[in-house]
Amino acid sequence: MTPFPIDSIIELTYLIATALFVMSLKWMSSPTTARHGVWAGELGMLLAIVGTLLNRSIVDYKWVAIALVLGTIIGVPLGKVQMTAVPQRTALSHAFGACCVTLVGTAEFYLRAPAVPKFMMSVLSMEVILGSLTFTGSLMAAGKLQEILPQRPILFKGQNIVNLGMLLVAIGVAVFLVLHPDHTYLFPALLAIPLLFGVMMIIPIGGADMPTVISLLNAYAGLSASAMGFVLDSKLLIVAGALDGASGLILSVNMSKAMNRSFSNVLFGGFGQEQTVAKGGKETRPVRSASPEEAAEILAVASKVVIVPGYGMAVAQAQHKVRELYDNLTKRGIDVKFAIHPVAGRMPGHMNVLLAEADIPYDKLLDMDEINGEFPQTDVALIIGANDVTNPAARTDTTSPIFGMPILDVDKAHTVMVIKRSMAAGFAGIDNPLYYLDKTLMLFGDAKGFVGSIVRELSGSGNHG
Amino acid sequence: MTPFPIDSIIELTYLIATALFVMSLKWMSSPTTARHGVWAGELGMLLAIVGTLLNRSIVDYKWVAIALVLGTIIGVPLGKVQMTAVPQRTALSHAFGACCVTLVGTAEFYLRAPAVPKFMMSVLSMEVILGSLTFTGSLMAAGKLQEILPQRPILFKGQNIVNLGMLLVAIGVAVFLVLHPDHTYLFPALLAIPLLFGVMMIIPIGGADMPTVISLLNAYAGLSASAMGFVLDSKLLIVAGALDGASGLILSVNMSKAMNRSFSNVLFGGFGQEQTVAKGGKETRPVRSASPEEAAEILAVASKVVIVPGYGMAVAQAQHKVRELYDNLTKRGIDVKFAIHPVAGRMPGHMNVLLAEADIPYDKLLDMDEINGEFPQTDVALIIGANDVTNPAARTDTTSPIFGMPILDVDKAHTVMVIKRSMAAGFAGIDNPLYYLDKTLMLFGDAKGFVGSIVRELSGSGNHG
Amino acid sequence: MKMDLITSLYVFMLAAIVGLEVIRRVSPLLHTPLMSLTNALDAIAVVGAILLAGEHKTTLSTVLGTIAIVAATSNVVGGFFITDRMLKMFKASRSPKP
Amino acid sequence: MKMDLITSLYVFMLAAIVGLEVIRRVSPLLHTPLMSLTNALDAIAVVGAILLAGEHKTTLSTVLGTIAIVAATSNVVGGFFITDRMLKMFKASRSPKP
Ligand SMILES: NC(=O)c1ccc[n+]([C@@H]2O[C@H](COP(=O)([O-])OP(=O)(O)OC[C@H]3O[C@@H](n4cnc5c(N)ncnc54)[C@H](OP(=O)(O)O)[C@@H]3O)[C@@H](O)[C@H]2O)c1
Ligand SMILES: NC(=O)c1ccc[n+]([C@@H]2O[C@H](COP(=O)([O-])OP(=O)(O)OC[C@H]3O[C@@H](n4cnc5c(N)ncnc54)[C@H](OP(=O)(O)O)[C@@H]3O)[C@@H](O)[C@H]2O)c1
Repeated sequence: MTPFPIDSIIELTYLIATALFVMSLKWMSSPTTARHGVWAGELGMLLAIVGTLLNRSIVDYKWVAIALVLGTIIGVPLGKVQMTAVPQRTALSHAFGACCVTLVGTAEFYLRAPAVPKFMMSVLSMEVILGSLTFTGSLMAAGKLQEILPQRPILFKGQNIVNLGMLLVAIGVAVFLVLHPDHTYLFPALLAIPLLFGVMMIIPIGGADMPTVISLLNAYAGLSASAMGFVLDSKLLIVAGALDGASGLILSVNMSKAMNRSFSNVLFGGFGQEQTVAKGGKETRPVRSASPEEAAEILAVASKVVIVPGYGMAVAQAQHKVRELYDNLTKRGIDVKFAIHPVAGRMPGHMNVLLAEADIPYDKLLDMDEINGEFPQTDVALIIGANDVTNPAARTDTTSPIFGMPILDVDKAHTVMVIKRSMAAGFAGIDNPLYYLDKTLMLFGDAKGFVGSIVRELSGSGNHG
Repeated sequence: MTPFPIDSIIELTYLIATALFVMSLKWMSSPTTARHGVWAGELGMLLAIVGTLLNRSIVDYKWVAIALVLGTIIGVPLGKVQMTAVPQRTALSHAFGACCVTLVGTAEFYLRAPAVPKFMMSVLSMEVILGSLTFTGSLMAAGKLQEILPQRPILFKGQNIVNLGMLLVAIGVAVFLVLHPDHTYLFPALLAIPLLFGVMMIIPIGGADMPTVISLLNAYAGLSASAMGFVLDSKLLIVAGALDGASGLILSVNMSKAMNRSFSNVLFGGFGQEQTVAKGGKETRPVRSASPEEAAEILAVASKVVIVPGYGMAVAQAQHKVRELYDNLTKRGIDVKFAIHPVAGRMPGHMNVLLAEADIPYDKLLDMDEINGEFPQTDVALIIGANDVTNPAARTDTTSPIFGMPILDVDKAHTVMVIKRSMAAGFAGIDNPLYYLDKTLMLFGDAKGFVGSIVRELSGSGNHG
Repeated sequence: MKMDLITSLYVFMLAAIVGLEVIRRVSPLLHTPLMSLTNALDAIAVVGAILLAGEHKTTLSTVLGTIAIVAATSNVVGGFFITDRMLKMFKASRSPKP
Repeated sequence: MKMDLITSLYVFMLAAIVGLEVIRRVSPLLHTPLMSLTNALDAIAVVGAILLAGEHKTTLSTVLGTIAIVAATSNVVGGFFITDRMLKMFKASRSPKP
């Protein structure tokens, strides 16, 4: 009866951690259980790290300890960023993850070189290639989202050929190294080329497309982590990487579907640029606009209101004012719901997070599919800083760049009110026929300010009445 | 550049087979793709078998070939059985599967004995214990369903203690063998005891409970196959076993839920017996009964009819007559749907298969949850050989043994017609208040015969009109 | 051995999760064919039996292996056969109405 | 090595299927937290980095390992932290109406 050896204990912690990670994602399926998900994830992570620290092959804890402390110190502020900064934070953490994977891969190569078995070398190359291009790519994405770098896509002739070429060269080198691992001097190329490729890959992509790109990079990051798992023969790592990859893939597919655009269009389309070029002769048709007073009166007499938030609400940080509006209207017994388009804002679930931050109960936030049926019975559809996701052209105008993109059928409501600062176009850079309907009232102004004055009016009239 | 070694090719076939097996089950999610599922499964199986035959450690193909041929010869008739015989066929094939697993396990033990590593010995014992009890258990189940063995449960005092005792002894022996594998003479006990247990386990269970039992045995069979996978270190086998186990588990849970009974109640309740003892003083309240003519007239003037098939339809083989009725009514422009209770009949999906066999389109077969809302708008609910699944007592009468079991709300229909041979009770052995409602008409007779005469009437009157 | 155990556990755990996730979504329409299909898939145990009978290590192992092959093969053939027969029977209306 | 490759492939394949099945069912409400959560989980790569830095085989490996730990740890801490912060914000109505 030998006692249970330490190695099997470690292996067991990894197994349990794997199970916890899967549970963690299962619990994310509903907001009621989601927090258990986080706890499960944390517990699994803790188990795995402690288990690793027990490993007898660790001879020196000094650097490990220092690094763990340092990482924590950097991590805390990254966990405290504003909700509006979440996209760039996500991009940044992809960069960190990829960085970790690439460095480990590099070290592993030089520890094993020159006698690296074929299979080992192939996963190693995959690990470092994916890792390093994800690293620079994510940094670029973060930069564009933080608006340190120019938002608009930079295009030059033959760009795609050049990029493709680089990628092929990198793969070629990898193949050569698999066959002749003794040519270790070639290895740095497996880092350098993808690092450059990562930059070139992002340059031609518009700032507003970054979310889709981030999700793709998320998938890459996951794959590289899995590859690392193959190298270190760590099943836990393989599973975690696969899960991460799957989520990145699903999110990017969702987004392109909801935008009715193909990956290639996102990656090579240079879409964001169109923002500048206005489609055809600028519209000059008249629109009806209204003041906060009028808007307030219309809302006050409504019995069912649907609020459609968009990127503008995020930019204006208007969610708290919107919450006041919601409270005021519900107090009057008006049924208020929120219509959330899958790609409203600039990242998946953007609107949900902002509105949740403003304490609006999540059962009032309805998916496009859930709410679209309700617009015909809706008295007022109040659009706050949304544009493309309400553009009827997507349904009718086959020539429109967003034709076929599923939209919120706000035009079916009795009255439509649109809060935005101007007649300017949205992300897709196209005009919105909705604004010229007779039932539509344009409420020009900053989302936060305008909603604020509506609320003031309402509470005012509330006192009179 | 060594050529790709044969072993890795074999391993690859196994990997692909695993993927195909998973796909196969994914495709079962809808009838439109289900057949692809079968093909994927077949392809996977073929790949795996061919891969195995390539294995260089096979020195003699004679017996393998003979066995494969023999197996096929036995398999074909097993694939041709009547739809009504499917339950016992399923039970029988569990027995075969378990037999295979047990024999291989036994052989593996004697090949390795006496020097069997602890872990190996523990999975081995699990394999043979589960395998052998599933073997006899399934045989018993098949016997009861085929009515070779007495249907009703045989109960004697202290039965459960005896059974439990046997199981514990078997486990005890297993543990001992794990610690002292050199006592090989004990191994036969790991076969004998569970074989006996399998018989004892089924004796106290009523024939009609067999489906639930079969699903449980299905789960066991899967688990033992997985254990075998552990022994032979075959991932493919582990996966296949796990999938099989999962399906068995899910089906048995579904069934007990739909019957509102716990496993323990199914396994130790001796439920089926109540069939004989009539609940309380036999009902003598009057019921309204009607002739095929009257029934036909009522149906002819209806605009929405819901047919509720049950075990009786299966026994009477009435599905083809029912199909004629369906055709006749739909031709008259009457909207005819079928209400399928999850446990109508004697196995999961029993009714669906029979009605599909009679060429009734599956989009007319509605789940309990889908159809229950429609009964209030239904003119005629025609119940054909169903009883318990329509028993309103399950909703109201807390003393009823089936209280809490979800049922079809036929009593909400304007008129209810019940085709059965007598006032006799159904599987649960209890009286059905439904039959005494004023809106209810009893149509006494054999399902096949009665439906047949209704159809004759209808086509007759069809000619007159 | 130990390592084998662990990796096998990973495979078993993940496969079980996949099974539960996937099979929970099988249409109740198809629960009978589902039973016979999983049954046929489970008979993949035949590969183990084939090796046993083919390696011909001892008479016992060969005999047991041979019987095992027969049992499993009959499941494979019968299982797939009847499943396909059942599924062939499921047809949608020519013009499916809601 | 070969065997490792194969078993690793099994694990990867099954894990990918689990991922696709499970994550497809994550409520769209939670797609932002989902991103940061998977991100934190992915940082499990830290275990590899810890071994690398701890085993102290060469100066290079130790240095790279140490940096790697820092990068990964910051993801772990930051990722879980912000995910939980976001999820805390999601509240149902006191009296949820249909
Ligand atoms: N969610 C994602 O994951 C994602 C990812 C990539 C791309 N996208 C794209 O982003 C777009 C999202 O659609 P959307 O309707 O939410 O946004 P949008 O179409 O970009 O329109 C936003 C509107 O808000 C207005 N606005 C900006 N700042 C404002 C402020 N401070 N106050 C009031 N209004 C303001 C702008 O009009 P004014 O300038 O006149 O004020 C603009 O028309 C879609 O085209 C989608 O494809 C989304
Ligand atoms: N589906 C499953 O997986 C499963 C598994 C285990 C148990 N069960 C149980 O089986 C029962 C199924 O409910 P059910 O309503 O379908 O069946 P049931 O409650 O058993 O009733 C069947 C009825 O059909 C009538 N019948 C029998 N032979 C007939 C014939 N030749 N012609 C016309 N009628 C005939 C019988 O009445 P007469 O004798 O008066 O004709 C009997 O009352 C449930 O209690 C369920 O819990 C189901």
